[in-house]
Amino acid sequence: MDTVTANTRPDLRVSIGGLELANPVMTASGTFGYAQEFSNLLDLDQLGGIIVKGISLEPRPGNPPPRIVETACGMLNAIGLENVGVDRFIKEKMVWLAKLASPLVVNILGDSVEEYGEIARRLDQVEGISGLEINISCPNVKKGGVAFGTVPTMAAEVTKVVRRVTELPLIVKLSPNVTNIVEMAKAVEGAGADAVSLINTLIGMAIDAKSRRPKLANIIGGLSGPAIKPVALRMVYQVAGSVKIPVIGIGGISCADDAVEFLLAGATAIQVGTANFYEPAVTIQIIQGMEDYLRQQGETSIRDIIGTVRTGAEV
Amino acid sequence: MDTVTANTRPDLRVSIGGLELANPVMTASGTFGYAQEFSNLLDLDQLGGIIVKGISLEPRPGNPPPRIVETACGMLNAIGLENVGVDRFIKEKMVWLAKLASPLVVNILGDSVEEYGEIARRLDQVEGISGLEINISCPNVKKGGVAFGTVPTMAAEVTKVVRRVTELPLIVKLSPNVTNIVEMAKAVEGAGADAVSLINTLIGMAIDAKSRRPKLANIIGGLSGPAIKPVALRMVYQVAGSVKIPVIGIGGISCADDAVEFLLAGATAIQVGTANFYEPAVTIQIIQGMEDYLRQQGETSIRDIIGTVRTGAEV
Amino acid sequence: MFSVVKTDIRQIEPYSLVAFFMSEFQENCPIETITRSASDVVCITVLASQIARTACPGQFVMVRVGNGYDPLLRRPFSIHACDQKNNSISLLFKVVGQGTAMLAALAPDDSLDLIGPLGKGFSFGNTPACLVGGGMGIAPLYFLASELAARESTNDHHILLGARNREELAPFVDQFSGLGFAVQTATDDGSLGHHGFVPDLLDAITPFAGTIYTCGPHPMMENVVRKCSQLSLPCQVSLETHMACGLGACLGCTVAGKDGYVHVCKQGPVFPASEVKWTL
Amino acid sequence: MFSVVKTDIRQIEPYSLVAFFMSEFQENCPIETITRSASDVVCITVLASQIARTACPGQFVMVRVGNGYDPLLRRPFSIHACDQKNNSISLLFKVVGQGTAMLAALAPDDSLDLIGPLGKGFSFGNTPACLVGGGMGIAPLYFLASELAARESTNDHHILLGARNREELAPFVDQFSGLGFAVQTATDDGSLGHHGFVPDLLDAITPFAGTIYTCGPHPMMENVVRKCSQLSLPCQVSLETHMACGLGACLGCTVAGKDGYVHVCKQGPVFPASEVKWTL
Ligand SMILES: Cc1cc2nc3c(=O)[nH]c(=O)nc-3n(C[C@H](O)[C@H](O)[C@H](O)COP(=O)(O)OP(=O)(O)OC[C@H]3O[C@@H](n4cnc5c(N)ncnc54)[C@H](O)[C@@H]3O)c2cc1C
Ligand SMILES: Cc1cc2nc3c(=O)[nH]c(=O)nc-3n(C[C@H](O)[C@H](O)[C@H](O)COP(=O)(O)OP(=O)(O)OC[C@H]3O[C@@H](n4cnc5c(N)ncnc54)[C@H](O)[C@@H]3O)c2cc1C
Ligand SMILES: Cc1cc2nc3c(=O)[nH]c(=O)nc-3n(C[C@H](O)[C@H](O)[C@H](O)COP(=O)(O)O)c2cc1C
Ligand SMILES: Cc1cc2nc3c(=O)[nH]c(=O)nc-3n(C[C@H](O)[C@H](O)[C@H](O)COP(=O)(O)O)c2cc1C
Ligand code: FES
Ligand code: FES
Repeated sequence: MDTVTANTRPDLRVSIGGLELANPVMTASGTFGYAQEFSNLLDLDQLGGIIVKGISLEPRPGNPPPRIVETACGMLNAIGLENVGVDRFIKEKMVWLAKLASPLVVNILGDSVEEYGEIARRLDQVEGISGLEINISCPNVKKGGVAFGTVPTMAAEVTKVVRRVTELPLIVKLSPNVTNIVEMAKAVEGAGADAVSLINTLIGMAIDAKSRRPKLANIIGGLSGPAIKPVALRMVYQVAGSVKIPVIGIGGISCADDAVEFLLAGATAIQVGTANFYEPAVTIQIIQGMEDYLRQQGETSIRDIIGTVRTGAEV
Repeated sequence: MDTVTANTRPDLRVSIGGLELANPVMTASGTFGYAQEFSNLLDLDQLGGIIVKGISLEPRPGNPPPRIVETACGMLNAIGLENVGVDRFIKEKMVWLAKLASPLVVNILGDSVEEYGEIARRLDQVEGISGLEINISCPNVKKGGVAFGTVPTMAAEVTKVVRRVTELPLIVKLSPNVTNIVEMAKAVEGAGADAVSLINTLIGMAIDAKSRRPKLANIIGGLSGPAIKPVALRMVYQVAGSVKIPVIGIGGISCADDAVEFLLAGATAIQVGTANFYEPAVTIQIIQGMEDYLRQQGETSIRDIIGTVRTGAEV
Repeated sequence: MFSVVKTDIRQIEPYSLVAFFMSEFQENCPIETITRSASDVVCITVLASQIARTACPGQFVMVRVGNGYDPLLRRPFSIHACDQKNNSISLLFKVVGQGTAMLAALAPDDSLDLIGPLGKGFSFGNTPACLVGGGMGIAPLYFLASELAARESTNDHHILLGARNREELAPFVDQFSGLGFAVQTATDDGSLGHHGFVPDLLDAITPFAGTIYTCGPHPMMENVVRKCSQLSLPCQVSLETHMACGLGACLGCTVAGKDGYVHVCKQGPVFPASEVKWTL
Repeated sequence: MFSVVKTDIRQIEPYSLVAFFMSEFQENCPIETITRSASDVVCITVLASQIARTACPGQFVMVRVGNGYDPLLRRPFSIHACDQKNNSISLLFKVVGQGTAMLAALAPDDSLDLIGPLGKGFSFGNTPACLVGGGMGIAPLYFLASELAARESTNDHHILLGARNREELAPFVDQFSGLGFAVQTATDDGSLGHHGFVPDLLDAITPFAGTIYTCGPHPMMENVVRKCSQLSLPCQVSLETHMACGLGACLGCTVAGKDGYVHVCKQGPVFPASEVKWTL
């Protein structure tokens, strides 16, 4: 290992199934809008990657309000996947997004396997898109509403269909609401995913005692934020130990130490979600903090720490 | 509905499959020791019920340290089910415990179906025990370590075996680390459980970035505390809508409003876990707060609010 | 400052609006003064040069509470006053929960992390103006009133304020009177002014042919909007919802608009009443 | 107070011990004074009549930090000083993380929610006593030293204190000197006393035939224990672990004992060195 002086800039580059990132820090889908919303508050070009809000085939109005509620060290959301639809996304958002230096990944979602395939097809040749992330937490309307993300064969099918229509790096985003996350990861790996990202939100609920009504109009919603970090880290650790494709860690990441924990557990990159809301420049702080960490640890490259958590008696 | 004046004492009594509780507030297994530890800090006889630390057939030393770590609004524990074993429990702890006015429920755990049956058999005729709670989160060593709590047929089998050897009210405690919690609840209901309690801890992990070591010697542990409340409430809501036996809500309950949320979602009683650690008298505060809540809502009995969350357009 | 918006900006795609009209800043703002009234109303004045320079009445800031994760989300507060000379802005709020309690406990040597100015504020409509505020909804109207007072004679305008009782309302009356306005008041308990609700005061000012600006509890605003639509008066309302980001990114701050959902943090918080769906 | 334990209490089943020797209280304790030194060491003195009345040297309290859920768990702190006349106890701690930072920010009109006195403190062994403290491990030794000074001539005993540098150590030296003790010192940087580690100072006091009481960083205590076992001296160590409850209920505060695990909060924090498993 090379010795690192305080002046050496550590190497933060990582590669995710063909996607080359200047650093491992990306923004999570649905928590960074279409990036433009944050452009006054941080330098977007410093980000390792940007993942935009989930896009469906048709525009979706989303759920009725209230859609969000704060919980202990977390929040529940039931946005209902409000988005402008793939065609307006390409026409209205991509012009601006294509000018960004950071790789852009588009998160996609559908109610049927065919929908996923069709969205991917339409995005495939669009200038400025570096990869796709498949959100499989959505219910499959044709299969009685069971989420694609809870049945390995269904997740594999979606992956295969998307794989068929695009050469873009393909990330499949896993839902944590399953008994066996490793099984899910292996299924999509086998179906051609270039990487997996995890976790999406945990399903949760909150009730207002006084009015006796659910705090979300949708009754249930997705739990995110620091509260879920331990669950996310455990799943990343389990999956990274079981698949060969790169893993992207997501869930409650709020500072550089959090991000490092995920890399040590085996993630090649990370995504920051809820933290963007309360600290818009948190991603930049994390990138800076990762550099400091590497210097302190006497490492020259972030790649050298991936999966190096010391679980044995080796010390 | 009767009108309630400020002087009327609301009726807090509930019944859990033959277990009559003066109020719905119990202490969760593993978070209240053998009750004696708390006897100087609150009046144990005011509790709706007491559930003691999980008891196995043989004494268990538990896991090596560190066993606990704080997380955002929660904690991870990997105690490793340290306990004195069923025989010493009966000999050493029951003398003192039998004197308490509150119903005592013993939480039991085993590595095989036979062990569960044998512990239940030994506890069956012991004076002062009002019920058993089966912890099915443990791995079944005979079935390759898959947790009883993740496979419906295995959970049902444990329930049946215990049911066969005891007439005591039988609560089965469900693990949240499953895709389909309703399926688990229905399986144990069908196998003869008098009630289900949920949730046990979510599986999580934490890493110390500096030393690159897991913060728990056991690597993974169970997440509890306010952080998990939304997940617990969602599962209680789902299960209460799907089974006929009473549901006991557990997970992050820290104040009367939290407890009320679980009752509105359909729980007949609740258990307080982690909160006992930082606020030993929290259960007493919750009981008092429930009375205040009923007065404010103009209700005379706690039983009238169970499952009354308003999810429709009824307002 | 307080620019007159000529084009109907709601025809423009919301996200390009950002680039046109707004630039928000994240500022670490030293607290200059913090005062707490008898009725648990707190006023914090902070140095916030960038925000003070660009803020318009009706806009808001997102405030970080504490340094930990509980509470996790920033809290939205309207800009109550803006002093461009001293580079300061003031927030006025009531202690209603954990976040506001923590803010109330701050001291003049502490600082506040703010993002702002955010959202779309009031747009200048036909004069005269009639400001109708209820409870803490009066907070943003003071900034609006200051701008009005700076432009035109205060005699032209109407200020109608309501609250639960004298204790809550009196400090506001002093503030607006200080700008030179005659203030009409209503209290729930009759302890100051009209015994009843503030929308009742609208009856006394008709015939009126100007613009109504209102902020307050939802039922109150509904009442105001009902009267305005009966009288065919243009009305601007400032809405509140739960917000996670305040930036238009989370899509959490939805309310039902005339056609489809609108996002309060970006397309509002101030809307022409006609753009919002009311259950009148 | 500071009772001489005659029976070997470790033969007694730990849970019945509770009823025998201890009664803990939850008290809401007004802060009397709070001081913060240059090296981020904070001393808080609180009124805590029940705890002050029953506390023994080596025992600790569990302190609630803030009113929220972050941080969630109470923090354990040794009782640094106990003033039975004034019904007060003092805690001395270093700011190392979120909890201690929040405690350091408290003011004399705030109060602390304490549970205590907890655990098993030092038991009086053969005299003379030799107290060996490192860093913040010195905190509980001051309470022990006060009791010693109240019983016997301070000349009989040895006080060996170490820290990183003069800045950290000097305040302690003043404290112990104030009780009438002669204090021997060691600092990592040689800025006060011996340039090296505090266990080195043990060599200078041998031959010694009394009891060693030690508290400090684990490697330091290991060193002390190694020397004591070489010299066959009885030694009592005060251990630290992460604690959730402090009451013996969570079973989280385990360390490896001579045979099997022991729980620091209930069977400790003070143990005869021989009861603990060392990697010497
Ligand atoms: C654009 C905007 C401007 C606002 N301006 C002001 C102002 O100038 N003065 C003022 O006193 N209040 C204002 N509010 C409301 C203020 O944001 C809430 O009172 C505050 O967030 C409550 O925080 P808390 O932690 O004390 O309360 P919580 O403990 O979070 O909740 C207490 C109560 O406040 C409600 N609440 C919580 N968060 C919000 C929120 N984001 N929006 C609305 N209600 C909420 C909760 O539903 C609950 O009833 C404004 C809200 C918005 C959206
Ligand atoms: C019986 C006992 C007595 C103690 N007496 C004192 C004392 O008199 N003075 C003093 O300064 N400190 C004392 N400590 C240590 C003190 O409890 C920790 O420094 C404190 O809990 C750190 O809290 P934090 O939130 O600031 O740090 P955190 O942010 O929680 O953690 C910062 C660092 O402190 C460590 N830490 C956190 N919690 C504990 C804990 N419960 N026990 C030990 N280390 C911990 C963490 O591992 C980490 O390295 C004692 C600990 C025990 C178990
Ligand atoms: C308001 C909100 C909206 C979200 N929308 C999406 C989405 O459209 N597609 C998706 O795959 N994940 C979505 N997520 C999940 C996040 O990308 C992320 O997986 C999750 O929030 C966990 O990370 P965090 O704890 O850092 O927020 C959303 C999360 C939030 C809070
Ligand atoms: C330290 C600790 C030990 C526990 N031990 C047990 C146990 O022995 N048996 C069991 O069924 N659950 C055990 N639990 C789980 C709790 O009973 C409870 O289900 C869980 O902590 C969620 O509730 P809470 O968030 O209120 O703590 C334990 C939890 C903790 C924190
Ligand atoms: S608050 Fe996030 S979009 Fe409005
Ligand atoms: S801290 Fe809970 S048993 Fe010791």
